Formats: sequence, C-alpha cells, structure tokens
Amino acid sequence: MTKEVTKLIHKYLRHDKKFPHVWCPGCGNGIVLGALIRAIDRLGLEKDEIVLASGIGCSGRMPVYVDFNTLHTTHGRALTFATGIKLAKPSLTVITLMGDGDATAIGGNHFIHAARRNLDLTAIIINNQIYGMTGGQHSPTTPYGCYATTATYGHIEHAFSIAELAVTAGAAFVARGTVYHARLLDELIEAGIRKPGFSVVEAMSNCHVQFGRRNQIEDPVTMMKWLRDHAVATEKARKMKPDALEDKFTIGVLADLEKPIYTDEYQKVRDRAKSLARQ
Amino acid sequence: MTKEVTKLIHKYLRHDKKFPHVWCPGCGNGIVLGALIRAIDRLGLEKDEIVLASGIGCSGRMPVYVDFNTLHTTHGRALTFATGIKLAKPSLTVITLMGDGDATAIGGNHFIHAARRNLDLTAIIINNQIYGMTGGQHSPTTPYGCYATTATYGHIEHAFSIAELAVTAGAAFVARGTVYHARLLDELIEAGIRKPGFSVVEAMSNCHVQFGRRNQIEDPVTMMKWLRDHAVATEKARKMKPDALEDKFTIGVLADLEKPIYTDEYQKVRDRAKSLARQ
Amino acid sequence: MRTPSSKNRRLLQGNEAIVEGALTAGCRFFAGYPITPASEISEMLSVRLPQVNGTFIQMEDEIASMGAVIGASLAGIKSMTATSGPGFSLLQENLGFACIAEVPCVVVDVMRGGPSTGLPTNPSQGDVMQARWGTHGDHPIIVLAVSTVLDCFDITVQAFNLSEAYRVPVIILSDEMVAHTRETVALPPVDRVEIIDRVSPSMPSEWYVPYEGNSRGVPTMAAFGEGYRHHVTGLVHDVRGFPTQRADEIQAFISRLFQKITQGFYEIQITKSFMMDDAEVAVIAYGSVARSARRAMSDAREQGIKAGLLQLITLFPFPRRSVESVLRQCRAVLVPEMNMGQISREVKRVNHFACQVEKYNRIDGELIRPDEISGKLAKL
Amino acid sequence: MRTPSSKNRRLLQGNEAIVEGALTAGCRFFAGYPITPASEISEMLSVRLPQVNGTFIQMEDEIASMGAVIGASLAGIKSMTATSGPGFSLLQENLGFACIAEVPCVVVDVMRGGPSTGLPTNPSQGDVMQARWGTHGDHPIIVLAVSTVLDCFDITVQAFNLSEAYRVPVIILSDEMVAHTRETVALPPVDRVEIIDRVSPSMPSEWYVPYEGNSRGVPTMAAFGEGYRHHVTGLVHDVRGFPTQRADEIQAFISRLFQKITQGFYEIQITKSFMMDDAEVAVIAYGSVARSARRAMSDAREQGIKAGLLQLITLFPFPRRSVESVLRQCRAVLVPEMNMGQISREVKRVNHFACQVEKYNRIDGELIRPDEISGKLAKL
Amino acid sequence: MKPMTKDRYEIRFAGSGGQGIIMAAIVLAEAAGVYDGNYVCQTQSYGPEARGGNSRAEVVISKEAIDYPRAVQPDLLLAMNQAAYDTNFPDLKSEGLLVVDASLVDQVPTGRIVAISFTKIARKDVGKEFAANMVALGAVAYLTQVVSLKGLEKTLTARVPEKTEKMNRKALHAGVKAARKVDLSALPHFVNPEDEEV
Amino acid sequence: MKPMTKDRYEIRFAGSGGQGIIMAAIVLAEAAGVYDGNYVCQTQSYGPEARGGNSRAEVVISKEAIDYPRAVQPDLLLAMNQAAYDTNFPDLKSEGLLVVDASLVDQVPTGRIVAISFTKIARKDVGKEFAANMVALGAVAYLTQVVSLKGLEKTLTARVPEKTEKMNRKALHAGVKAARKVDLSALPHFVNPEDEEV
Amino acid sequence: MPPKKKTQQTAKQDRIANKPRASKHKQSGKIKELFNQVVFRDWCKACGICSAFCPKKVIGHDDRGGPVIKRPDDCIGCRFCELHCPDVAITIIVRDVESERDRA
Amino acid sequence: MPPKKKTQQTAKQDRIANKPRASKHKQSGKIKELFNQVVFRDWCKACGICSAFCPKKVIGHDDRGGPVIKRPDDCIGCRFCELHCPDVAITIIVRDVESERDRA
Ligand SMILES: Cc1ncc(C[n+]2csc(CCOP(=O)(O)OP(=O)(O)O)c2C)c(N)n1
Ligand SMILES: Cc1ncc(C[n+]2csc(CCOP(=O)(O)OP(=O)(O)O)c2C)c(N)n1
Ligand code: SF4
Ligand code: SF4
Ligand code: SF4
Ligand code: SF4
Ligand code: SF4
Ligand code: SF4
Ligand SMILES: [Mg+2]
Ligand SMILES: [Mg+2]
Repeated sequence: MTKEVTKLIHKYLRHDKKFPHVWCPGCGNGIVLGALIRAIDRLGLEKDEIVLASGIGCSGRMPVYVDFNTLHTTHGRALTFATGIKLAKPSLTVITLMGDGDATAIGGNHFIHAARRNLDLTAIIINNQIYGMTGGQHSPTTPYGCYATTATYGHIEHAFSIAELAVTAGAAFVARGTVYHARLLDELIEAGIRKPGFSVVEAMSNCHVQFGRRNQIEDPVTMMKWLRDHAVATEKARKMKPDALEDKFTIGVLADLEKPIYTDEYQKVRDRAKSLARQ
Repeated sequence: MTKEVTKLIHKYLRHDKKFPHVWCPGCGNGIVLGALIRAIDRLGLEKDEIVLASGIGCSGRMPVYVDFNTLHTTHGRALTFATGIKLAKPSLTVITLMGDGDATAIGGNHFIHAARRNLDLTAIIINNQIYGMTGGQHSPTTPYGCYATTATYGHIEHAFSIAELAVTAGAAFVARGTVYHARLLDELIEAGIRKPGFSVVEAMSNCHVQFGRRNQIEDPVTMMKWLRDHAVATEKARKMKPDALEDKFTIGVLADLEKPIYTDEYQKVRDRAKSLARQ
Repeated sequence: MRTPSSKNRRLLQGNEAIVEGALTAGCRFFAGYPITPASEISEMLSVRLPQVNGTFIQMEDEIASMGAVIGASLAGIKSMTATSGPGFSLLQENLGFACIAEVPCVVVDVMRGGPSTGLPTNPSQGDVMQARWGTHGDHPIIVLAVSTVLDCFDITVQAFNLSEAYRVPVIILSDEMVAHTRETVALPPVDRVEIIDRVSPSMPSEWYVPYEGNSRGVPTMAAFGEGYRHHVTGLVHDVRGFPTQRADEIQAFISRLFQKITQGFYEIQITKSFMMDDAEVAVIAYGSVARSARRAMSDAREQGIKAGLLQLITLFPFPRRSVESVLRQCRAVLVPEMNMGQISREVKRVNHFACQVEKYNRIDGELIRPDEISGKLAKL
Repeated sequence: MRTPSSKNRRLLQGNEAIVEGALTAGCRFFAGYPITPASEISEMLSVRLPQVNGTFIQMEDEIASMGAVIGASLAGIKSMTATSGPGFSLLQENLGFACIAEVPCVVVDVMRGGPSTGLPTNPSQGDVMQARWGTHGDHPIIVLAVSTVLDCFDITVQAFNLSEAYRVPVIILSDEMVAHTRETVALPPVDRVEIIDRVSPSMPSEWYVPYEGNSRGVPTMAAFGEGYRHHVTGLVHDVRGFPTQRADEIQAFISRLFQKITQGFYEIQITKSFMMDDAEVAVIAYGSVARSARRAMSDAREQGIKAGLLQLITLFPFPRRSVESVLRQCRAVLVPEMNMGQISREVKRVNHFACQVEKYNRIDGELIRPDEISGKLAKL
Repeated sequence: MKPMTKDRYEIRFAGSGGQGIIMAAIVLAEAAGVYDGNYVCQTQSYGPEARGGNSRAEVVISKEAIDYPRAVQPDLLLAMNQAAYDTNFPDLKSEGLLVVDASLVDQVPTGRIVAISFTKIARKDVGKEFAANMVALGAVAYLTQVVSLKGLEKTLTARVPEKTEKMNRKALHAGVKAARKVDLSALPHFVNPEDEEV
Repeated sequence: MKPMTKDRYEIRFAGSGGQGIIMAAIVLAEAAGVYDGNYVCQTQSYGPEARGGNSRAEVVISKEAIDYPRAVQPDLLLAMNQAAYDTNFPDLKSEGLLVVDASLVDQVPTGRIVAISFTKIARKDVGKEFAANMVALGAVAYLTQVVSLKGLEKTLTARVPEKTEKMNRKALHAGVKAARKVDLSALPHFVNPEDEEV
Repeated sequence: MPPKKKTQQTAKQDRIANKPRASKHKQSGKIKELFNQVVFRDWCKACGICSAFCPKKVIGHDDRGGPVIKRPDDCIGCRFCELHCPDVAITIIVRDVESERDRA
Repeated sequence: MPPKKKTQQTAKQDRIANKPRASKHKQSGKIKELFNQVVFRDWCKACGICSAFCPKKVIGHDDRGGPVIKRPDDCIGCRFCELHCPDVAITIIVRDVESERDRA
C-alpha cells in the first residue's frame, strides 16, 4: 500500500467532476476520502460492486467525487436507502458515509435500528462535532461547554459517544479512528467493510472552519494535533484509570461480534416460506 | 400505601370516561396504570402539577383515564411534546407513557436524545414486545425467533434492550420492572419521578392477545408467570454467570447518575445572556 | 390459508387485492410500518414475498420505509410501501426524493379520517390534495384512486406500469372502506396481464447519460451494480446526475420532469364514464364514493333524471379533458366527497362552461350513501 | 452585535425581522433544526430568547421541533419554529396535530428550490400548495406570505395574533430572497404594536369545556398546570376533548374547525392593492415576486398600460373576495410565480368572469425580473 | 334449497367484538360468492381497538355487480346482544327478518322476529360458547336460503384452522337444526322452544 | 460631500467567497440606509456551500421605497477578480462605472474603468490582505458619493468586532486615498498609479 | 374533574361479604386480621389474574374466569390481587367487625 | 467513468524535482532511498498540513500556507504528507535515479 498512494486514489476519482473538491482547505473530509479509497483498493473490490450512499452535509458531498455507484440521499436517511439497496441486491458492497449530525441527530433512529438489524452494511461517520454545512450549529456530538452558532453562551447538552451507542444498539463491528491516525483509519475502514454484518467506523475529524473558529482553534493543524493528543488506543485505555481518560477518547476496535446476518437470515425465511407454501 | 389501594386509585381516575377501560382482559397496561397512580400518590403531587403525555398505541390510551393534565400525542413523539411543556413550564411534573414501538421504533431517536439532553422528564415505557394496537406486528423488542403478524416465519431481528440503550444514551436514572413485580414497579416509578433529570422506567408487560396468542401463551396468567420466572434483580444478576443470565432480564435500578439538568443549565444561559446584553 | 380455486374466484379484501396486484406487477420488495387501515398489506406481503424470492422488511418508521423502497428500486427491484395518513405525512420528504431522482415506486395511502390521528378506523378521502402537494417544491406525481376490490388489483398493476414507464412515484389512494371490503373477484392469470418494466440502458457504459430523457422525456434507468456507475442525488442535477446551479440546466431539468408526464396524459389520465351519453346532470366521483354514486345515478335514472357518472381513476395529473367534456355537456355537476371538497376545487378550476358545479361533503367518517347523492341530484 | 439607534432605523435581514416580529408578538419559545436558508432565525433566537427569559432549543430534527413547539404552546407559551422545504415536509404530521388540537403556533417556511434537497441556496415559491395541503386529512390552516423585510416583521406579528385568536397554526411563507435581503427599517416600539393573546378560561374549572367554541367558534384555552385539567388528543374528540366515533360529534367538531376560520375571513384574508382603481390588466403576486411585480406595474403604467397589482399577503384561506373583484374588473390577469403555477390554479378556480388568467413561471432558482412581468403584461 | 329470488339481498350481523361477527360474515360471503357464484360484498365497521366495543358486519349478495357496498336497508338483521339490537333495528327493512340471540337479548321486540339461543346452543351442543357465531350463521343460512349449506361447509374447510373445522361444522348444523324448528309463516312473533327451557 | 442625485443607484460587488464581498455590501448598505437616511436594499447570491465559489452582493440605494430588490442594471460594478469581471460586466449599465482590483484582474477591459490594486494596498498599507474589501469600499464610496464616509465609519463601529475596527477604518481611508487620485473625467480608461509600481 | 359518582359506584359494588363475621382466629399468638374482598363486577373483565395468583386460594373463578370469593377468611391481606388487577376491580378492605356489626 | 484525462493532469503536475539528483547518501550502512515530493498545485489549497507535520521538515510553506519543498533529499518517504493531504495534492514518488537520468 505504501507505494503510489496518490496514483491509486486517482484511479477511483471522478475526474470529470470539478476538482479541487468543495471542502475547505484542510478539511478532514478529504483525509477520510483518501482512507476510504485506500481501504477499498486494498480489499480489491470492483468499482461496480460498490455503492457509496451519503446523507446531507459537508461529508455528504463525498459520493460525487468517487467513481462507484453513488447516492446522495436526504438528510439522515442514508442507512434507510442503503437497507433497500442491500436487501434488493445483497451482492453489492454497500457503504454509507454520514456526518455526525446526519447520522446521530436527524438520522439517529435509523442508526440504532441498522445496528440492531445487522444487515451487512458499513457506516462511516465523519464526526467533526458540528454541523459544518449549515454554518456551525451544535450537533449531538458537540462537547459540553463548547461554542456554536446555536450555542453562543456555551453548549449545555452532553455529547453522544457515537461508537458506544452503536455497540449498545447491537452493531457487529464498531471502531473509532481519527483523521490524524490515517493509516489506522485505512485499516479500520478496511476491517469494517470486510466484516459481515453491520459495521460502524467513527472517524473523528476536524472542522476548523465551523467548529474550530468558534472554539479558539482556527486552523486544521491545531485541530489535528488535538486529535493526536486526545486519542488513546483501546488496548491502552483498558489499562488506564478513568480519571486519566477524562478528556480522552479511545481509538481502535470497540466491538467485533459474531451475529447472524440479516440477509442470511432472510434467505432462511424464504426457504421456510417456500416449503410451507408447498405443503 | 398498603391500605385502601383501590380507593386511592379512584381518586385519580376520570369517572366521567367510560370504564371499564379499553384494554383487553388481563392486559398489563392496567397494572401499570395502578402503579403509576400509587407512585404519584406517594409522592404527594397535586393533580394540577402533573402532565401525562403518551404516544399512540394501546398503552397510549392511558392518559384518557387519569385526572391530570393529559396529552395523547402522535405516534412516537410524546417526548418531543413533553420537552416543550417542561421547558415552557419547568414547575410541572412531566411524565411520558409510551409503548415499546412508540418509544423505540418510530420514537427511538427522541428517546436517545431526551436521554442525552437530560431534561427532568420521566419516561415510562410499557414493553409488551409487540405492536398491540395495530394487531401484533413485531416491534424492536420482539425477541429473535418469536412470531408476529409480520414475522410469520419467525422473527429474524434482534431485540433492543430499552433500559440499556437509555443508559448508553446518557439517561440520569434507568430502571426496569415488570407488571408481575407490582410493588417494585410502584417504587421504580416513584424513584423515576423523584429523580431530577431524565429517568426511564421500562415496565415489562404482557400482551397475551397480540403477542401471546402467536407465541403459545394465550392467557395473562401464563405471561405473568413468565415475567416472574425470567426477571432477576440487578444486584443478584451481578453475581451470576453470563450463561445463567442468557434467557433472563434484570429488574431494578440500572443507572442513577448525577448530571446537570437541562432547565438548570438553561437558567444559567439566561443569566449569561442577560449579563452579556447589559454590557 | 388454503384458498378455494373453483373457477378462479376468490373472496378478497381490498388490501389483499392490492397485494395480489403488486405481486402480479412484479413487485418484489416492500418496506413498511404498520398502521390501520393499511396493515394487512404489510402482513400479507410479509407472508407472500419470501415465497417468490422477494423481500419484506418492517422498518422503524415510514420515513425509513420510503428510503428503503427507493434504495431497492435503485438496485433494480420494483418496490412499494403502504401506509395511512400519519405515515403518508411522514414519508413525504423521501417521496420528494423519488420525484427528483425519478425513482419508480408505488406508495399506497389507505385513507382514514384525519387530520392527525383522527379516526383510525373510519374511511375518508381527506388526503387527495396531499397526495398531489404533500412534498415540498414543485414536482410531478401520479395519483390513482381505487374503488372496488377488483380495482385494487387492476390499478395496482397500472400503478407499477406507469411508475416504471415514466420513472415517477405513483400514489394509490385507497380508503378504509375499500381496504376492508371483501368481494368475490376472478383475478386474471399473470400471463394475461400487461406488465411494463423500466427501460434499462443498452449502450456501452461510457455513453450512458443517466438523466437524459428519451423522446418521451424519460431517461433509461440503470440499476446499481450493472456496470453503469452513476450518481443519484436529491439536489437539482444536470443530465449526468451531478448537482448544478446553472439556471439553464435547472430549467431544462425541472421542465423535463413535468413534460414527461404531460406528454403521457393520454395514457396516464384514466377515467370511466357511466350513462354519460345523454346525461344532463352528472356526478364526478372517485374511490368508494364512486360506488355510491353509481347506485345513485341508477336510482336517479329510475326517477327520470338524465344522470351520468364520471368516475376518476387518475386524480392527478387531473384528468382535465374528460372533466371538461362533462362540464361542457351537462347543466350541472355534483362532486360528492368524504372531505370538505378537494377534487371539487379542481373541477371548478377547469370549469369555464355554463355548468353549475356543486359539492357534497361528508366528514363524519361515514361513507356517503346513494340516497344522499340522488337527493342532491334531484335538486340540481 | 452593537446596533445603532439613530431614529430607530436598522438594517435588517428578512430572517432577522422575523425574529424581531416574533419577539414583539410575545414569542418566548423556539424549537428548531438548522436548515438553509432559515438557519439565521434559529441562530438569532438562540441569542435573543434567553435575554428575555424565553427558551431556545435545537432539537434532533424538525419532527421533534414541531412537537416541542406544540408542547410549549399547550403549556401557555407562544411558540414557533422555522425551517425550509425538507424540514417543512417532515413536520407535517405534527402540524396536523396542531390543527386538530387547535394549538396556536407559528411555522416559518423559508422556501428554497425543490423538490427534495433541490437548490438549497436559491429562492422559490414551490411550497405554497404544500403549506395548505401538506398534512393528511382535511384541515383548516392560515398561510401568510412575506415580501419585504418590513413585512417579515409585521406579518410575523400578524401570524402570532391570528394564531392566538383562532387557535390555529399559522404558516409564514418566506423565501431565500426575502430571508437574506437586508433593508433599512424602522420597527415600531413594542407598545405601539397590537398583540393578541389566546383567551384563557375564567369560569370555575368544573365548568370548563375545553373544546366548546365561543361565538366565533374558538374555544378558550387553558394552559397545562393552571387548574383546568383536560385531555388533549390527536384523535377526533368531543367538546370535552375525549375521543369520539359518534358521527354527529365528529361532524360538529370538524365543521367548527372550518367555521371558525370562515367566520374570520374578513380579518384573516389580507391583501394589498396598488393602482387597481382604473386597472384594466392586473398582476396577482405574493412574496418576493410581488416586489418585481410592483416595479413591473410602474413600468407598464409608464408605457401607458393601465396595470394594477393585487398583492396577496394571505394565501390561505384563499382571499377569494379580493381576487374575484380583480377578476371582475380586469380584462386579463397575470400570475407570476417562482413555481410551475400554484396560486394561479386558485385564481383560475374562482374565475367565473370574462377575465383571461395567465400564468408566468420561473423554476430555475432566479427571482422573476420586472421586465419579464411587464413584457408579459404588454402582451395581454 | 330454494334459489335466491331477490336481485340484491342485504344482511347485517351485529354484536360485540369477540363474538366472531366478522368471521361469520366472511364465511357467509365466501360461500355465497365463491361457491354459489353470486356477486358478494362484505363490509364491517368497528371501534378503534378491535377489541371489545361494538362490531358490525354486512353481506350484500346479488346476481349483478354490486355498486353500493353497504346494506341500504338490511333484509336480515342478526343481533347478538341487546345493544346491537337497539342500534340496528331501526335500519331493518319493514318486511325484513330479525334474528336475535335469545340468550343475550332480553327485551323481546315486536315485529317479525326469530329468537334462538345461539350462545346457549353453542355452549351446550358444541361445547364452546364462542361457536355461537357459526350456530347463528347456520340458522341464518337456513332461514334466508341465500347461501348453500354445502358452500358454507366448503368455506369452513378453506377458511378456518383445521383443528377447529369439525367444531365449526357442528355449530353450523346445530344452527340449521334450530332454525328448522322455526315456522317463518307463524311470524311476526316467535320464540324458539330451546329458549323456553330456560 | 455631494448629495446623491439619482433616485435609484445600483451597486454590485463581485468576487470569490472569502473576499468579504458581502460584508462590504452590508457596511455600505447600513451606512447609506441607517446613517444617511436612504432606502437601501442589499442582496446576495452564493453557492451551496458558502465557502469558496463565486460570491456576489448588491446594494440598491434610493430616496424612495424600493420595489425590485435587485440591481436591474448596476450603476457600479466592483469586480474583485477576473472571473467576477467576466460574468458580471455584461450587466453593467452602459454609462455605468466599472471598478476592478487591479491586483487580481489581469485582462484590463475597455470602457469606463477604474482599476486600483485593492489587495495590494490592503497588504501593504493595512497589513492584512483580507482588508481589501474595505479598501475597495472606501474607493467606491469616494467615487460614487452615494454614501458618507462618516456613515461608513459609524457602521464599522457597530458592525465589525472591536479589535478589527481600527484596521478596517484604516483600510477604508486607504481606499478613499487611492480613489482620490482617480480623475473620473479622464475615463474611459484609467489605471491607478499605485498599480504602475508593480 | 373530581370523581362525582363515587357514592353511586360504591353502591354498585358487589359486597361479597356483606354480613359481619365474628370469626377471630387466634394465630401465632395474636388476633388475625380479617379482610373483605370486594369485586366491582361492572369493571371486572374476568381475566383470571386475581384467582390464579392468590397465595391463599381465597379467590376461585367461575366458568367465565370471573373471581369467586371462596375462602374470605383465609385472606392474609397481601393485596397481590388488588395490586395486579388490571381493571381496578378488586379491593381488599380490612374487615371492621365492630362497625359492621353495628350496621347489621 | 474511468479517469480519461490522466495524462493531461500528469502534465499539469508541478514537478518540484524535475531534474534527477544523484545524491545517494550512505546511512546506517545501506543506500538511502530518495523521494520526489510532487505537489499538484491546481488542487492544493494551502492548508498547511503537509508542512506542519513533516517529520523531517522537508516541506516548508510560502506566505499563503502553500507547500514549498525545502529539503527534498531529507525525505524519508514516511508519506505522512501524502496520507493526510485532504486534497490529494501531494505525491511521494520513489526517486528512480537511473530512469530520471536517462530522460534528462
Ligand atoms: C430535513 C433536513 N433538515 C435540515 C437540513 C439542513 N442540513 C443540511 S446538512 C445539516 C447538518 C450537517 O451536519 P453533519 O451531518 O454533522 O455534516 P457536516 O456538514 O458536519 O459534515 C443540516 C442540518 C436538511 N438538508 N434536511
Ligand atoms: C405515523 C404513524 N405510524 C403508524 C401508526 C400506527 N400505530 C399505532 S400504535 C402503533 C404501534 C403500537 O405499538 P406499541 O408502541 O408497542 O404500543 P402497544 O399498542 O403495544 O401498547 C402503530 C404502528 C401511527 N399511529 N402513526
Ligand atoms: S465547513 Fe467544516 S466540515 Fe465543512 S468543508 Fe469546511 S472544514 Fe470541512
Ligand atoms: S392488544 Fe395487547 S396491549 Fe393491547 S390492550 Fe390487548 S392485551 Fe393489552
Ligand atoms: S384481576 Fe380484576 S379484572 Fe381480573 S378477574 Fe380479578 S377482579 Fe376481575
Ligand atoms: S389480598 Fe392476597 S390473600 Fe387476600 S385475596 Fe388478595 S391475593 Fe388472596
Ligand atoms: S496538505 Fe495538501 S492541500 Fe494542504 S498544503 Fe499540503 S499539498 Fe496543499
Ligand atoms: S513523506 Fe514524510 S518526510 Fe517525506 S515529505 Fe512527506 S511527510 Fe515529509
Ligand atoms: Mg458534522
Ligand atoms: Mg407494544
């Protein structure tokens, strides 16, 4: 993988679309784009086999740029469209790409139900802790005390831990990475796609423009350093005291379970239905 | 409490509404109704101070019968209406009453967000593991392998643990009871209402008509025995091996945390806003 | 359920006939959320679809159901959902997506009394205008109304055919009355029913322009995974499917969406005439009320009134031509509806004639009776 | 933000003026979810409401926002939400609840290009019919359209007043153009603005019948927690608020919902006439297009055309009387809209006159220019 | 069995939820429609919960296609309890036939009436009180002759769970038997002897 | 300062997102409206993301209430880069005034044009390239006389964050100063000497 | 709305044990408390819960599943029946022998 | 749609190191691999990430934040820059001294 990184990325881009892409200079979305493509390349999947479905948000713009079957759904609903696609054509590799608001504000219900249902989908969530596209309103992952255009006096709500929520809701594979830890992110996305069943990869990312600006972090570099300094590997975290973990978050694999997969189960339903009908 | 149980219940009923109520003979909803009223009586709350808001479902019919400020909202949205009420008039004791489908299927998102936000609301969820009102379709808590009108070949999805979901989402108080353990249920509801912050009381209940009938449990008594035999007190469960807990569920208090309460926090926002405006 | 097969006759409920129609039309995917009085459609399809290698899924709500239906259709499978008012309101945003992305699909709305939770077990025709205008932004859509159990079968097949032919969502408006009425019907064998499928691209994939209309304004449609990689979005897009803000491209795109329907009026706008040849007064009705109207018309004829009936199957695009010819011919027209007057507004809109248009409305959850209509007719 | 106070003049954006109007009208609760081009309303209210002991909350979506708005209103606080097309579609189910339970509240829909995600940063008038018919079941509702920044203030106050007076949700239709235009306006001091509040019951609580209309058909409204314990439901209910399936009670209830609005037509149906006295041709317009129309009318007058303008502030209940008098008077009427023709349908519906009704539509995300309208006028 | 003579015959069954009113109507409709070759139209109305409350089902049987699906004026009304009788009696055609469950309708009304203790017969002869609907159906079939017993039996085979088929058939026959004792020509008032025993 | 002579004066600013085009228009509008007592109407259009892409803002200033809020034909066009010039030039009134940022517009067009290196002035004289918008605003104010410098200064105090006020004021004056060197009567073509130095 | 019909309802109540019983059994040294089990037939739906779970088999059931008070004096006042009756249809009242005797 | 304009784009690329350098340093006993750092200026948004994190300070930045390759030969090919460039605008290519010399 280490060789010709950029060249292989170009193989998957839609060059007839206007590049440079729409994202702000230094936006983490671009880094996740690279990680996703590298993961897919390593998996050796055909472009035709892949569906990338997003919701609405800065992150939601990603599908435009990549040469797969791409879908830009309504805000929060990517997983519902993905569910239909996967059930209709289980041979497709269906990946959804969502923002933190997209996946856990308006789309929170679909998220937990997809986790419960365990269809073989991969949900990549770019968590920049803010509504980027609409101009910096607080999201369900905006930390307590931070500032946002709808939290001018400091945010009074508490943040969801997206990955933890996915675990409780029943996801088969859950991981968290950051755009600073790019190689790890490649691996986590690769593992998520490889995993049969519902996988969640939360990618902590920087929106220095809408989040950073209001929280005294104006540039991508400082935000990436923040990500670097506050991430603790899951294995390491297990050995740490709760106090030491207070302002940290864990990265790595949080859950990896064997659970029956919806499409397999449904095939059994079909078999049962047919044999009962024959009776 | 032990004396004159029924009489005190009558004090809170709306006698100008047609009793007996609409529920099937032996339906657990009636038992929860009793528990709720006893809890309120023990808390010594005035009827005028209480708002009981429900969604749609068999359970959602409860508010009609009780002499509080009552509200029968749209399916799944009780918590959103309750949020508005509480914010507009924080002095009111706002209780929501929801079915499992109501709270965790269509209303799942409001549920986890209410838990995250930590407004001082009490959410009572009657979990009968089925859609009662619409005729026995599977709900997000219908166990794997069970039968329902939309799971004729056996259910292939996995159930949410409502209380556990509430814990991860951030609820300040979470408890689970059953309609068999009525005295405990009284206490849990009482504790839930007493608790400042968002409290969840999941009441496992019997719908022998829509759930039972299709799953070889045709009468309320058998279902109540099932509840009796599969519930394990949280304290006891902690000492048990995972294997032994396989087909069991825990009852009692699952979480009880100190978290800042939304309305208190918002009062601080108001103070800050005013002092900034004065500058 | 063991069903008798004597002479192919069956006693079916309206909801059941919709299921049969959908299966016959080739529907192999259903996502839904239970709601009275539409739940039987879900329930029966949960039994039937897996028998034919189709897929049924109960989603967490109607929004999710509509999303899944669109997803399945994009993957090449004919798909459908069924709901009633409250759910129909919820799925409107995604329905708009189906409109703009031209995703064929069928949505059944079994109308009950409204607004809000309303009257869950009573029939109504309150969602007619919503079916046309329920999602935001100007959009074309097809709305069909069923009136009998046999209709439920026939029109469901039609709905899929139109949806596939025009790449447009089609709404079937049923109501609690039609949904739960049982009638004996003899369904045609599958091979006798005309089935239309979307046109798939046949050109090399490099030449595929996903949103370029053919002569009828309808683009060919490639399913995901068939080698024609393309982009689908709810944003206004150019012919390649990519978002655009260029006024000329927007104009061309939205115009085509409407023109494909306008060009198909002849095929899309279905009505039925009864005794209209010499009619001096007419009833214009649809749905279960059309049955009462038919009886009322017979009764009125017996009383010597030259009455006729125009039954609307297609409500939108509003069958202007047929209605206009009735308005031109008749002295007076009565539009009975189980709402405050919705289609009567449309009839009035196109009434440039010397015809008196009267409405008759019932909003109490009861089907309008024939004598109410014939009584009104007698006074016109 | 420090604002200048010289002569009370301020440079305000349309969205800002809506905020000022709402605060002046007594709105003390806002629940919303961000969306372009309505987000500024949320953002500014998040700053302003806590200053006046009000409450702002950003909910998880628009469905939740609408629920919270209804809850707050039931608890006695004037409340509002603001959104754009996609969110407006989502909140329709709960909006229907507000209709049936007669909960005063104001919903701002800042229209952008649609359908679906459409054109998020372009103006349109695509949601007009949706504002009237978006929720299921027949329901009465009031829809007002704003056209200038000052309108945004005035009409928002009006919206709250009508909502409180009639216990009906009021929709304010704005569009991206109006929302983001900045103008200098001098807002009236709060004590000069007429504010209407819902009528609270004054009888002893045992006598309180929560859904019994007064002479105007509007029931008094008790806030939760004030001693008038009652039941509120989305089901059709009797005068006491309890669910009913009795046809007579249903009939009486739904009729009252409509009659309270019908009886208030005189007060509710607001229009403005410009140069109509001697007009031979007229433009009927609303929203930002009305501004272009006004200019076009002046230009046409300069060219010697006797043109007039009827600007609709109230879109629904459709101001039939005003429109009819224009139709009666004029040879021809032009209805320019940034949609495929929505209000033009209504104008045609009430046109029983010898007036030619023409529509002019633009759907490319651009505001219709005055010269387009005057050009059309010249040809009428 | 006499052939159906009228072009359109309207039947209404009324009772409370749980009495199997709708199932009886469905079986009647299917028999008359699928087996006897008539046009039929079966409708019902019920409360919001489908449990308890009033329940009402209608069957229209005709030799021609049916327009209005509901009973305009029932030719036959079956009332399975007092409330059902009270609400529905005014709708009955003047020359229409009223059939009541004598076990559950106390106030015996005037007019052409057949009162049979369906519930009691079900309990005693069939052993299951809830089979009263089929007992009543048997009686109605015999009294009206709008449907063939053979059709009803075939329908039962197709519609009801196999294990209950025998019981339902028994109930049907018990109903026919009880109705045989009725002399329609002796109306307007008749009380079935079974009832006298009480 | 000369009073505004025209009834309706239309100004368009065009550039790319991030150049502060809209802020400049807002300040102009507020000054002309709130302080100078005119009717003003300020509008803009932008792409879906509000980051990068083209940005366009208009101000209409009038002694009467303003009907159509947009510029019908701008009296003045300020183009802050080549693309902005290319797209917007055709709309300019024939006798209208074109002002361009000479640092960013390469192809000097024909016609009545004032080219000043706003960006360069901002960088050199103000020390912040992003203050170019205020430099341009100062120049526009001086050249058109539709707004008072005093009004602009007061507006700055009200609108911009306190810490940037001084810088913005400086930029404004730098713009005025640069514009002073322009002899409008010497048009149709003029290049500001500042630019010559490059 | 306060329950206005209270007296009416009380009147309707199915007083199973309407004559006072003097049966004071001595049990474990102290006087055993006695209870009346009052079923409100209008609301009882004969679900069978009270009879199935009564630890002392005080409550039996008729052929429709409705409660039949069989051994009223065996009742220990545990109130399981009362707490679990979904229809608020059964009430356990401490038997006040004195006052009942007075009224008799 | 396959990227058809590949050659065109490659042509556009800003070849910082366009003449071969023969600088083979001996390091820890084996021949040090050398790399070219190719910045695609059309896409680079001058975010500053590559320069800020380059462990060997190979990349500096101009006054707008854009990358300036300062010490190309110090590059260790760690590809941090390449993996983190949000705009796919920087490529690290193993320097093939032989072929570059040939072409020169
Ligand atoms: C129904 C609906 N409501 C609101 C919006 C407006 N909206 C677009 S993106 C967005 C949130 C974006 O935040 P996030 O999902 O975190 O994505 P990001 O932009 O941060 O990548 C919102 C609220 C919408 N498009 N649709
Ligand atoms: C938007 C919407 N969708 C569907 C329904 C139909 N519906 C009513 S209640 C219900 C589910 C009831 O299940 P649950 O919440 O578990 O309550 P229960 O009846 O079991 O107490 C459904 C799907 C509705 N009322 N509104
Ligand atoms: S606003 Fe934030 S998330 Fe959106 S493109 Fe810019 S930096 Fe990225
Ligand atoms: S259907 Fe189930 S939940 Fe509903 S009332 Fe009956 S037993 Fe209770
Ligand atoms: S528990 Fe209540 S409803 Fe059930 S049988 Fe006993 S008294 Fe009757
Ligand atoms: S109180 Fe206890 S012992 Fe007495 S009847 Fe009830 S359940 Fe039986
Ligand atoms: S990381 Fe990429 S976009 Fe950022 S400065 Fe370096 S090359 Fe340019
Ligand atoms: S590959 Fe590593 S050392 Fe070389 S330029 Fe990039 S970051 Fe620096
Ligand atoms: Mg985000
Ligand atoms: Mg349930």
